[in-house]
Amino acid sequence: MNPVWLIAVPLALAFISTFANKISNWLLILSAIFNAVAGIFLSFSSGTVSYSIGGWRPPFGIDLIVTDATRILLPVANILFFFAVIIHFSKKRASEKFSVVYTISLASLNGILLTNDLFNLFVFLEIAGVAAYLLAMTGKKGESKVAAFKYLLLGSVGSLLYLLGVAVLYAAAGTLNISAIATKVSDGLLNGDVMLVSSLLMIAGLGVESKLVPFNGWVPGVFTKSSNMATLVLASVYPVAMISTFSRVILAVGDRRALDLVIVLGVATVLIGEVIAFKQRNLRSTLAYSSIAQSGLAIFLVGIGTVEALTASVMLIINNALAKFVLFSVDSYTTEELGADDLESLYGLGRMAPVVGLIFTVSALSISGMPLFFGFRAKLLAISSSFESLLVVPIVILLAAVIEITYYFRWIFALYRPYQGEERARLSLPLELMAIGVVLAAILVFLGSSSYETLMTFSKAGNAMVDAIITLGKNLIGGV
Amino acid sequence: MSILTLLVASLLAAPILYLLAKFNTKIAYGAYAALQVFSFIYVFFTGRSNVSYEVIGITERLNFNFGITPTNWFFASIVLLIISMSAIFMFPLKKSPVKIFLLALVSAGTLGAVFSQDFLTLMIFWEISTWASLILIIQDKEKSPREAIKYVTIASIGTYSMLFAIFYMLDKLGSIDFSTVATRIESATVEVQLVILISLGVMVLAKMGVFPLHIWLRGSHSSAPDEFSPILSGALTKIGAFLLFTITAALPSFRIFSQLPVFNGIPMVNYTFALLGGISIVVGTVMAIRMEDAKELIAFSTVSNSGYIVMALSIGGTYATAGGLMHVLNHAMASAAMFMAIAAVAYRTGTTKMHEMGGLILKMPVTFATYLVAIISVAGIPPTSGFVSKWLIYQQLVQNGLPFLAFAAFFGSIGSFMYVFKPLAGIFLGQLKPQHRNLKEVPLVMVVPMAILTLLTVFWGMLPSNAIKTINAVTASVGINAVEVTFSRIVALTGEWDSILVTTVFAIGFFISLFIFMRAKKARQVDLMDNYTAGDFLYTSELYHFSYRMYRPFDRLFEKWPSMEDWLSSLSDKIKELGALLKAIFYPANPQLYIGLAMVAIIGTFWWLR
Amino acid sequence: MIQYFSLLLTAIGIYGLLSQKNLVKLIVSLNIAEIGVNLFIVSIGYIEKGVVPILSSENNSSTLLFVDPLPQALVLTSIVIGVGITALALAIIVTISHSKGTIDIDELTERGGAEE
Amino acid sequence: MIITILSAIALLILAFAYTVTLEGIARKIEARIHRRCGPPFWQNFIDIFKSLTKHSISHGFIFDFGVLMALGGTIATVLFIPAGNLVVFPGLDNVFVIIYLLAIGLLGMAMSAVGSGNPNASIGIGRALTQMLGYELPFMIVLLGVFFHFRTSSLSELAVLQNSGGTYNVLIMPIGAVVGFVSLMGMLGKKPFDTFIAPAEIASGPLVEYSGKYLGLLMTQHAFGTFIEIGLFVNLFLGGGKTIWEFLLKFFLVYFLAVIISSIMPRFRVEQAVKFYWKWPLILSFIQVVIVVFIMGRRV
Repeated sequence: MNPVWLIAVPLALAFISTFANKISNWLLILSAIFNAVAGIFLSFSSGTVSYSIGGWRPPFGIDLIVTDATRILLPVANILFFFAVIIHFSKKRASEKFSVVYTISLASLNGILLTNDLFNLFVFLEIAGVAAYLLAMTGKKGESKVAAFKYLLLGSVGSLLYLLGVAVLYAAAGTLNISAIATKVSDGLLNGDVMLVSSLLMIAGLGVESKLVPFNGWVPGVFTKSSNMATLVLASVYPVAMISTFSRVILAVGDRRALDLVIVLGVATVLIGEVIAFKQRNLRSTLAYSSIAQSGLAIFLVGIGTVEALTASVMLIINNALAKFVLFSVDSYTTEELGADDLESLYGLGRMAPVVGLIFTVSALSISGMPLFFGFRAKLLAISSSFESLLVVPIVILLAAVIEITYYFRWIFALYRPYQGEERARLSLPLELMAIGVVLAAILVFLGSSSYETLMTFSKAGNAMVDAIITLGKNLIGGV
Repeated sequence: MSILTLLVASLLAAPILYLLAKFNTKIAYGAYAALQVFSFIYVFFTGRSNVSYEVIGITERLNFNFGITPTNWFFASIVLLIISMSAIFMFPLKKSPVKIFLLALVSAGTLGAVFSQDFLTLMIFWEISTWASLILIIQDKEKSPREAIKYVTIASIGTYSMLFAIFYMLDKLGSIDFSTVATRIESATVEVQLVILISLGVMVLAKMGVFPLHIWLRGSHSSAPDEFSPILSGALTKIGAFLLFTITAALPSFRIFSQLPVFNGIPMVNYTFALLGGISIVVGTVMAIRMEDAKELIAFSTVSNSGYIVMALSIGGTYATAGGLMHVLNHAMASAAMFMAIAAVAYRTGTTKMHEMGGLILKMPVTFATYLVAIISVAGIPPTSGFVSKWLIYQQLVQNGLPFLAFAAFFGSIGSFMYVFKPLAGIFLGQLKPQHRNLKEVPLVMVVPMAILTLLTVFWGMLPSNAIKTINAVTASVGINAVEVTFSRIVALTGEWDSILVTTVFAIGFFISLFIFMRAKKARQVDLMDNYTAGDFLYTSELYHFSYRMYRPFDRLFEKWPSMEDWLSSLSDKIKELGALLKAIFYPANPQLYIGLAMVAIIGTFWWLR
Repeated sequence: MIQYFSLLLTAIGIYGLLSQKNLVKLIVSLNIAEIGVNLFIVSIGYIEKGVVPILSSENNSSTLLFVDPLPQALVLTSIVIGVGITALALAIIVTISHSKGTIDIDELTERGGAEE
Repeated sequence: MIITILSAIALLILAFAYTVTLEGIARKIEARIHRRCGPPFWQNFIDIFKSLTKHSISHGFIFDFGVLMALGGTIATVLFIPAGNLVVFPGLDNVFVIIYLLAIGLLGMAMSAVGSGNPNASIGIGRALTQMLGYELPFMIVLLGVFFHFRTSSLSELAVLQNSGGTYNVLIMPIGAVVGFVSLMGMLGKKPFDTFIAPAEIASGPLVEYSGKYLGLLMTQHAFGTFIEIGLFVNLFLGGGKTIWEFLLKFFLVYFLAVIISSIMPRFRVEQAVKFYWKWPLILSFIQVVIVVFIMGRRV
């Protein structure tokens, strides 16, 4: 199957739904289902395949690339999106106002994951950005508008920088195809300083969406002020696309020197994110800063650049996506049911609603990297590969992990502590949230306790991250 | 059947028991107890003789290695004994499906940890039991989350330190097997050796509750559910001893550090650990004396006794190693028994504050006897097993001539009289509170495990040679000389200890006094109201029971001492302040500030990288 | 030469982003920066004395000295996107001004306070 | 076997008779220092036997059991004290055993006293245990030096080694001996370290509820306890004795010195006592043991 349908179908449906507002909800669901199924379908095969668009062979035309990494990330992103849509529509007050936006964001996220062209990537980033700004506006209060505006401002500056970087690189390499540029880079055909400038600009540009310090000022505002559904998508599906693309681009066309910068910024992101998250007394802002830290964790591994590191990176991205999906949906559930999500109002929630407690605990433990859960396997690999770098890196990462575990356990304890206040009714969980939460938690446990062979898929993905694009590029040049 | 089967069975038992408990808690708890007792019996009787290894892969370079060596068997038997006894003990207490789920996980994790043959396996299973125990701790008591969060932090400091050590080993030595590391570490450079042993040591300190990482013990042990405290103190801290034994004895820490400065035959690193052990003996003792809650008191006594174990195993040598291992056994039994006794009391009275009770001795005689024997063992008074271990440790201290460590050891030993006596006096002796007039002894299921632990303590006190022989087998497997024993005697550097003889002599002395006592006129029984009061009249006898702040003069000596317990919370405040600062820098409200920051970052890094 | 000017324009735009307080002016600054970048991209493809890269009757020499057409295509796209973003931004500004009653960034962030 | 039993009986009788006599003499000496006449020296025998025949009251099981445990433990401990050439268990009389066996007696005493339910007794026990943490520490540290030097902790062997070496420990380790003596004063509960008895303040502390046979048994226990403590000191620092008589003479001298000092002393508060012990005696004991371990080394 040509993966272009993953982009084309939602895009077309979105186009239709701008005219047929009444059925836009159904179109959104349709596209989500289609993409989820197609994503799964895509993951059945393996190996690196390039699909040219419009009959123009790469490196002259745009092409989509499907690697072993895409084969994992794409289904994860699409399925999570599908779940988010289900949760969205199970609510009574689901409006069709933003359905188009969600459909477009789906198309653009798939585009970001698939494209092998720097400028095409820019376009998809912008589309995803526009969708994200609109999603960020969906909060009830005026603050969400301000937050969205800030996001827009920073996002536009970021994409501007990225565009500048692309232009510089194009001037030097004469092509926009990532594989082709990567081949030239590895052959040492490009001037080092030009490479450095373009890499810096791209790191900054992509760093905005990948939540890299200091380009991530928008995150806390958007994640805390936006609507529940929008946050769910922005915090779990977006990072899958954004962070993996960051690593894909920087690894392929980045300067070696810039990788040091990626390590520094990544580690700084982890530390800053965890330290600030430690301070928060509100579940959603804790999760927001934890998301920042998690992306830092996934990104600094890119700077290390070994297969092991990239495997860990992919695992961390997926772990974060799955677990954050559950955590944010539990958070939105509590804000809806209890009216607040600060520490005190969550006291005893795990006893009132055992399933909520269970899925929250599993996800939190997985994020904080406790054994038996997927996060532990990821962190294990991450730490072991961080030894490739300076010794201070694993130490800082471990220190940050201590902080992380402490604050996650604070929440788990809040959930399970004996509640002495006035009697609260036993809360019932919506069926779809329960089902999705249990499924995701089960996946986290399964992946955490499964054997080495199961995790080979991730190792293949890490391998693909490192050399699929460049191999493709070599073939392309050979083909030309 | 193998260890692996047992392990998988006990891991699977967790969800099964949970579902079973949803249906009927009693059956689930019964099944849990049966499983634990079975695994204890299985391990104890089959594991002794046959050495075996099992391996399953987890990632490319890493495997789960399990095995039964004398060391594994020794620690596994102790830990499983405590867990199985507690499993029986907890039957009448408050049950819930979540608890049984977590308890089963704790037991499974512990089982995996004590049979591990490499550091990663040890750590993973240890962590499983740790996080399960964390959630278990907060099940019952209102104050527990605040306390358990300390445990989280300290435990994760230890864990990540160990994780660091594991990958550092993998990086530098290429292996994390106990045996392979032991051979390869000798040829590594001193820095590598230091990093590995110190970061593993941090894990030991954290999990055993040794200074300066002891601060979690008071809160967690005291606020844990009453039936879980014995496991927490008696079993989980002992895995720390297992790791310590591995890194000090199985890895040849004495040989590899012999080029570093050596004090009295002990390399600097080991000496430092021993010193930390010594400090925690002193700190634990002083703090235990000052506590008013029985469980907090025992928690600090755990700090003190962990200090003994750390000190003994770090100074090494024939006697201290044997003494340290013996102390692991003793303290596991004694602290479990003490916690059980307190749990039994709390089960009947609903409190663990010592001054809210009194005079329970006649109401709960078996509990009293359990507590009495346990404290005698903790204080190291013959004829209980506690004496033997302390005696052996002293032998080593004398042999190496270590006055400062000896000071700590003596301090803990004599100080233990003070703190163990406080609950004895406060809870069991003195006047009975009126609300406790109708108390009964706890049910038989609770009595039996307490009695078993008590009898074992006395048995190994009377016949320490039995335990020492086993320990000799353990130490022989890591190449340490055996302690010379005969049926009733232990021969050490500065003398002999004949347990049978001493017990006989004590019995004779007792019977002489009994004879005189019986010959003299029979005494008139009066109740505790009938006291010398210097002329006062007693209206309410329970107010006449002196137990609150029993050691007030001693308290006054230490009142002005800085509290070590606050360092973590002040550190957490510091982190929060840092968080506020970082937030102000990186996440200001005004977007222009972070756009500016981004620009500065780009320009700055360009200048740095080019 | 034109490249320096275009980068200068970008710098001016970014200066505007950092210094202006009015949301609309911020968007204007953003547009200036964007124009700078677009100019830069176009200038990449420009070649001294180059010709239009279209084969026609009067331009049928096989010289390779033609202007790179790709940047122009890119800029076209980029301008469209820029317009879209600007429109969205202005729409957001309208809603902000409705709900908050001000479009001064300082007042907005003061009232909104620091993020949680 | 027979010889062991006989010598055990002999030792018990000797310890009882000699210590009770000395206690009587001590009362006399003290009285003379205080310019009183004082009771006859056999007064303590009279006290013990008379109280054993009197009626008494009991406060319950633990009250009785504790007394028996106290006396039993102390009797057992006495048998491990070598008195000159009267050694019941040669080789087994090591000091750690003696100190911990003595603790059985102390624990019994403490349980029984607190079991009486009188707060004065509890206060006394609390003070006694606190003070014990004071005096035992410097004493044990000094002992560490002694054992390190002689490579044995057997009392009889230590005595033999000192005699064969020609000098007593009091000369080899004078600082340690002084510390040991100060600790001994605390062990004996002589002034200024008698705060846990403090008759006028807490009505004799632990002993407040005892009467009749209980008091008699505890007086016996106290006599044995005194014998053990002074016997320890004599054997450790004064070379025990080649014969019983030499031992008894040294015993008398030590006891006499302790009595004289105590009779002119006021009383410490318990925390003062602890502070005192943790200041000079502890520092001195560390100095002594450092000298022994790092300068003198082991005995060749």
